[in-house]
Amino acid sequence: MTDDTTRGTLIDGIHYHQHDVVIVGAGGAGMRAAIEAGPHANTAVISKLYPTRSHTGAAQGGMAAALANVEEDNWEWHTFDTVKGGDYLVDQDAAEILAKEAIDAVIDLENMGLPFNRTPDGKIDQRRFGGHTAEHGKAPVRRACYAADRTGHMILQTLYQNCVKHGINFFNEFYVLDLLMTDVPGEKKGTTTRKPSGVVAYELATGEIHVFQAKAIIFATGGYGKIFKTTSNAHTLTGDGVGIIWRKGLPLEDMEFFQFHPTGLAGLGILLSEAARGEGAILRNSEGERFMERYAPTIKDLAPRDIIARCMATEIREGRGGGPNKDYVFLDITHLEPAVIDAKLPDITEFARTYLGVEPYYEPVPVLPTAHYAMGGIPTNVKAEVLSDNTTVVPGLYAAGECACVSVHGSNRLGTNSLLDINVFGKRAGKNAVEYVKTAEFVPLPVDPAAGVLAVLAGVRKGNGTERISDIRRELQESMDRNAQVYRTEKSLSEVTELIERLRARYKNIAVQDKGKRFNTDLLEAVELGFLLDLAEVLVYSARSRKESRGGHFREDFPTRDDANYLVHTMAYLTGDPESADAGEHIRLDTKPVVITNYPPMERKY
Amino acid sequence: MWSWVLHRITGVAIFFFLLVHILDTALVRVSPEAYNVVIDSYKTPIMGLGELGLVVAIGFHALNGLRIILIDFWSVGPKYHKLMFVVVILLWAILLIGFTPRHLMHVFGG
Amino acid sequence: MSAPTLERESSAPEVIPTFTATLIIRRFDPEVDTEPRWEDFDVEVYPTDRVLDALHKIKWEQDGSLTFRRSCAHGVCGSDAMRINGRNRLACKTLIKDLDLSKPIYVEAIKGLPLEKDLIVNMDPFFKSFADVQPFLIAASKPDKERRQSPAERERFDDTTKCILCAACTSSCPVFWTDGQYFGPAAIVNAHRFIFDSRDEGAQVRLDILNDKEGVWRCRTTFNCTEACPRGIQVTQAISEVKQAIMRGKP
Amino acid sequence: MSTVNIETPRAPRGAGTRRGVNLEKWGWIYMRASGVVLVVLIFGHLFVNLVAGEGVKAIDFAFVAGKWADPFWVVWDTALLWLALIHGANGMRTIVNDYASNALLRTIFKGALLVSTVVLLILGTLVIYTFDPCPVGAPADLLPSFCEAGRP
Ligand SMILES: Cc1cc2nc3c(=O)[nH]c(=O)nc-3n(C[C@H](O)[C@H](O)[C@H](O)COP(=O)(O)OP(=O)(O)OC[C@H]3O[C@@H](n4cnc5c(N)ncnc54)[C@H](O)[C@@H]3O)c2cc1C
Ligand code: HEM
Ligand code: SF4
Ligand code: F3S
Ligand code: FES
Repeated sequence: MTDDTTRGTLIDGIHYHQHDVVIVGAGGAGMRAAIEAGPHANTAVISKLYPTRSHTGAAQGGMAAALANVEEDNWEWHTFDTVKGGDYLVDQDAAEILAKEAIDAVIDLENMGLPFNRTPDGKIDQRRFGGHTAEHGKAPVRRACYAADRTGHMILQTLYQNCVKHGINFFNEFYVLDLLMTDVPGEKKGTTTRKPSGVVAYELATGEIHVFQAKAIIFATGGYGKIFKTTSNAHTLTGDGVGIIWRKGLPLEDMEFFQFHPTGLAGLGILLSEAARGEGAILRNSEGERFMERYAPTIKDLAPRDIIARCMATEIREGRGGGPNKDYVFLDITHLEPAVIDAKLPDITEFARTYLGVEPYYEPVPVLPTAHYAMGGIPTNVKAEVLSDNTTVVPGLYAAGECACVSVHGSNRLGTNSLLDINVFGKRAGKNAVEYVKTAEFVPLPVDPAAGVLAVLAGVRKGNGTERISDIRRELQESMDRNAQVYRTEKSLSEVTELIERLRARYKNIAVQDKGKRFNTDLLEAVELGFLLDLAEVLVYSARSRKESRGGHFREDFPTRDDANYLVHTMAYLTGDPESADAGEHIRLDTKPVVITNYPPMERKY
Repeated sequence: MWSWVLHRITGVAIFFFLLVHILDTALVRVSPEAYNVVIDSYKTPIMGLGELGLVVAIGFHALNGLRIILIDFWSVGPKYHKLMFVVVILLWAILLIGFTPRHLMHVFGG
Repeated sequence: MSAPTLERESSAPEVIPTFTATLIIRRFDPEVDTEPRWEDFDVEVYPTDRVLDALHKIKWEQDGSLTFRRSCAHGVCGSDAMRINGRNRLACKTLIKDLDLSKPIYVEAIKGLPLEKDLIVNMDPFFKSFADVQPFLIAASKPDKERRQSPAERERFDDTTKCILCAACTSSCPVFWTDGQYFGPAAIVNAHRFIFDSRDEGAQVRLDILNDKEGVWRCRTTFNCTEACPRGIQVTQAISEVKQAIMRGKP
Repeated sequence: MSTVNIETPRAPRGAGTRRGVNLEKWGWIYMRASGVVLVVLIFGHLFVNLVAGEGVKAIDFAFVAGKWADPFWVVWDTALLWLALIHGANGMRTIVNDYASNALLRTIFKGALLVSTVVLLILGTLVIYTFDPCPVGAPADLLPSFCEAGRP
């Protein structure tokens, strides 16, 4: 039954495929894993987008690694910055691996062909980035390796190029909608364990269903920023992968932590990279004041994102916002030489020009915090193996990239650490999956493997209701922006919970206008909305239970960090029918200890 | 785009003229009479206009051909391709302004 | 420090006026139609809206069956190249106010690739051409650290590293329209990116591949590709440089 | 899977497009090299024939004969013939490649092109070199003036 074509074996209208390793997602993490796995095992990459459309390509600023090419630096400082940046919710063993393996990760990419910017003596150039410091916070350090302001683009292209080189087998525009788990006899007699046996995908072009049986499955499906309205994330980042895991009853970790990036283009959310501030850009309020001097006297505009985003929100709340409605602040690069801007920040200046009609050479650019990065996600250990509780590994199931939570980012990710994360843990996932399939057998598929997906699709497709998908989605997103963004309170959060309850009811009555089989994006938007509702609900539910402020999660009603009670990860489990109205009926929360090795929690000051 | 379309059309037109032109010139080997009969037809006003058309076509094709060559071999050629197109059109116009009256005089005049 | 330019209170008036734009979209449903057909839609848009926003409004509010690709919505993923008023552009980078509003906006799929549905074409032949030029670093040596490259050497191929494989160029090329076998500008751009990379040792292989009946010599310097490229890549120039390299026999 | 009939006038490039000697590069270079030379040749030709003196009115058998009596013009016109015809034919070949999608049709067109070009090249060359400015029995008034001298 093994085959390398995109058609597989057709049985009863369903295509069956068999591969040792199946990777879901062709972003940075997925393709990095594929490059590791492809040459050693029969590998398939399934992606809902053509690989080069993945949102890794939108990343701008850089990728951290203590290469010390331009300034003294070492991985230990990097570890510390990561831990501190994550407000001590970081698992320090993982952070150590991240920082240590960063160096090889960058060299690997360079060797694969990535055109990094160079120092005059031909080494990889490095720039400053928020939260990255020398000697445990003494001064900003140049640690971010970059390729102009399209580092992510270059990483995505380079990884894709190498996949082409290795002849990796891609299934493009295939939407994975289900993870198959089969009950098999356990180690002890009379017990059964559930093991992953494959995934089910919907082929966009034909509307047909494909079942992929696999020994090892790697989830690398990226983030879910589309639960918010103002976001730097792509329209396609609807968290399907995380949602699938959730619906299988596997836990999600630290979902309350979402990063809001300070400098999204006002009103649009399109990101202006922190690289701008790394190169010297300054945030100003309507009075022209460099307000970050007040909040973070040492590193000012290069403070971590959570802090800056909150300071910006405070400035606006206190009436020092710019514009007719006083609802944004300014990013000022007018003091930089146009030549420097052109050489180092060409793309982001173009965004300002194209979308706001602002000429960054002469005018400051209106900016506002924008939903950017999900710190939480599918819990894994440092081998990228997915966990079914605090410690138990799900054999053969891996996750890496933004959809996963190792947790190297804790409650707030440092800029440039995610491109690093996808490379380090993407590679680990690929390697470990190959190791695993060497000895593992295929787990038999469950009976009628496609039934679940077919039922969901049939349910949505027959949607002859009256509710528009876009209305429900918009109401969800607007409410999340209003109530679960930079500032949160019990009241605001419970407002979202209640709204989701109502939206779920309306979701049962949606209208899907496109009834066709081919390229039915109408149908898919409906399915994606289902995942958005689920994830928003977990996020808010987790956020309500964390009655403290830490990193990206700021509770106005509990404005301080509370290590005594909350220096733990949140683990959320789906325990009942996700459609049941009351979140409390189907979500159970638990905690997981934070791994602390060298850095005991301290106050986080910059 | 349009420069290319014109280049192509003029190229084809000239090519077909050339085919005919070789054939008619070959008549000099048949007999002077035959040649002169055919050549006389070139001197009628209608053919006169046709010749004008030919020069128009060759003029453009040649000038634009030079432009293409510059684009191909001159390092900043691709940058100035639009400007060069304008120049081609100008030179073309000058060429025609020079040629047309004289030719028409020959054709229609005494 | 004073920031005199901060008093730009004029931008974005409090109530942003909307206006009605008419989009005429070339629809094609493979399950029903034998030929594509044009369909009109009126949408309320803001001056800052992009064509992609208008398409979304149609899909989300009027006709859910309207089908197009998109992802990043800010011109970096290459999903939404389409023909807008006869020009290839990214819908997410084309502001409606920048179009001629006295006329309706015509939107159709890019040309030269098999039309699948509405604004979606089959991209597989395009990616096949890309893969055929061996678009990856070919270098035998395996250094333990980074390969060295001077900033000048890095700058040499900077322009062509910007490509997002959107196909706006290839699908605007009149040669490609009539001869789908032509590698097309995008593939050549991506070959250029490696041919002129000082670290690469496979330039000769790629030059040989492109020194083909369907290679660079097919290009008629029509510049459509350069005009279409949303990343501002000097595509024709890149092709020209590859021709020169083939003639020289080395990059 | 794809709807081949709609806007896909041609097949995508498959394997095996590379075969035989590849003259594309030389064809391309030739187009440019000959182009440059042709500018001179053609404008010279046009100037002498259409502009100088009486213009087109002056052309007749005698005019031609007069020109070809001078080896300079013989070489000129030979070069013009060869360069222009091959240039044009090669250009036409490109165009055929572009528009004739059907392989058979393409072969037919190219064959016709090749045949006509070769025939005309030979014909033209023969005409120029075997040209007899004073054919026997032709009315004297049609001949160039220098014919008289040679007559008994
Ligand atoms: C604008 C922006 C700028 C950024 N800048 C930086 C930076 O400078 N430095 C930094 O370190 N980080 C940055 N980040 C963060 C970083 O880019 C992302 O976190 C990272 O790229 C995520 O990579 P990924 O591989 O996990 O996911 P993605 O690249 O998002 O890929 C997800 C993949 O999963 C596939 N997929 C999703 N769902 C399904 C499904 N159901 N079935 C099949 N396939 C599916 C998609 O097709 C896609 O291929 C930035 C992020 C954004 C949005
Ligand atoms: C006067 C001097 C001439 C110059 C400078 C010139 C130049 C050129 C050049 C550079 C090209 C290549 C275009 C490309 O590759 O895109 C070309 C193409 C062509 N030329 Fe000429 N040419 C001249 C005369 C002629 C003549 C006399 C003929 C006819 C016999 C002719 C017919 C063609 C044809 C048919 C093409 C192909 C057009 C295409 O592919 O679109 N040219 N010419
Ligand atoms: S060269 Fe430009 S137009 Fe062509 S695919 Fe690349 S980005 Fe798109
Ligand atoms: S449009 Fe085509 S002809 Fe050449 S210049 Fe661009 S590839
Ligand atoms: S949606 Fe990504 S380029 Fe337009």
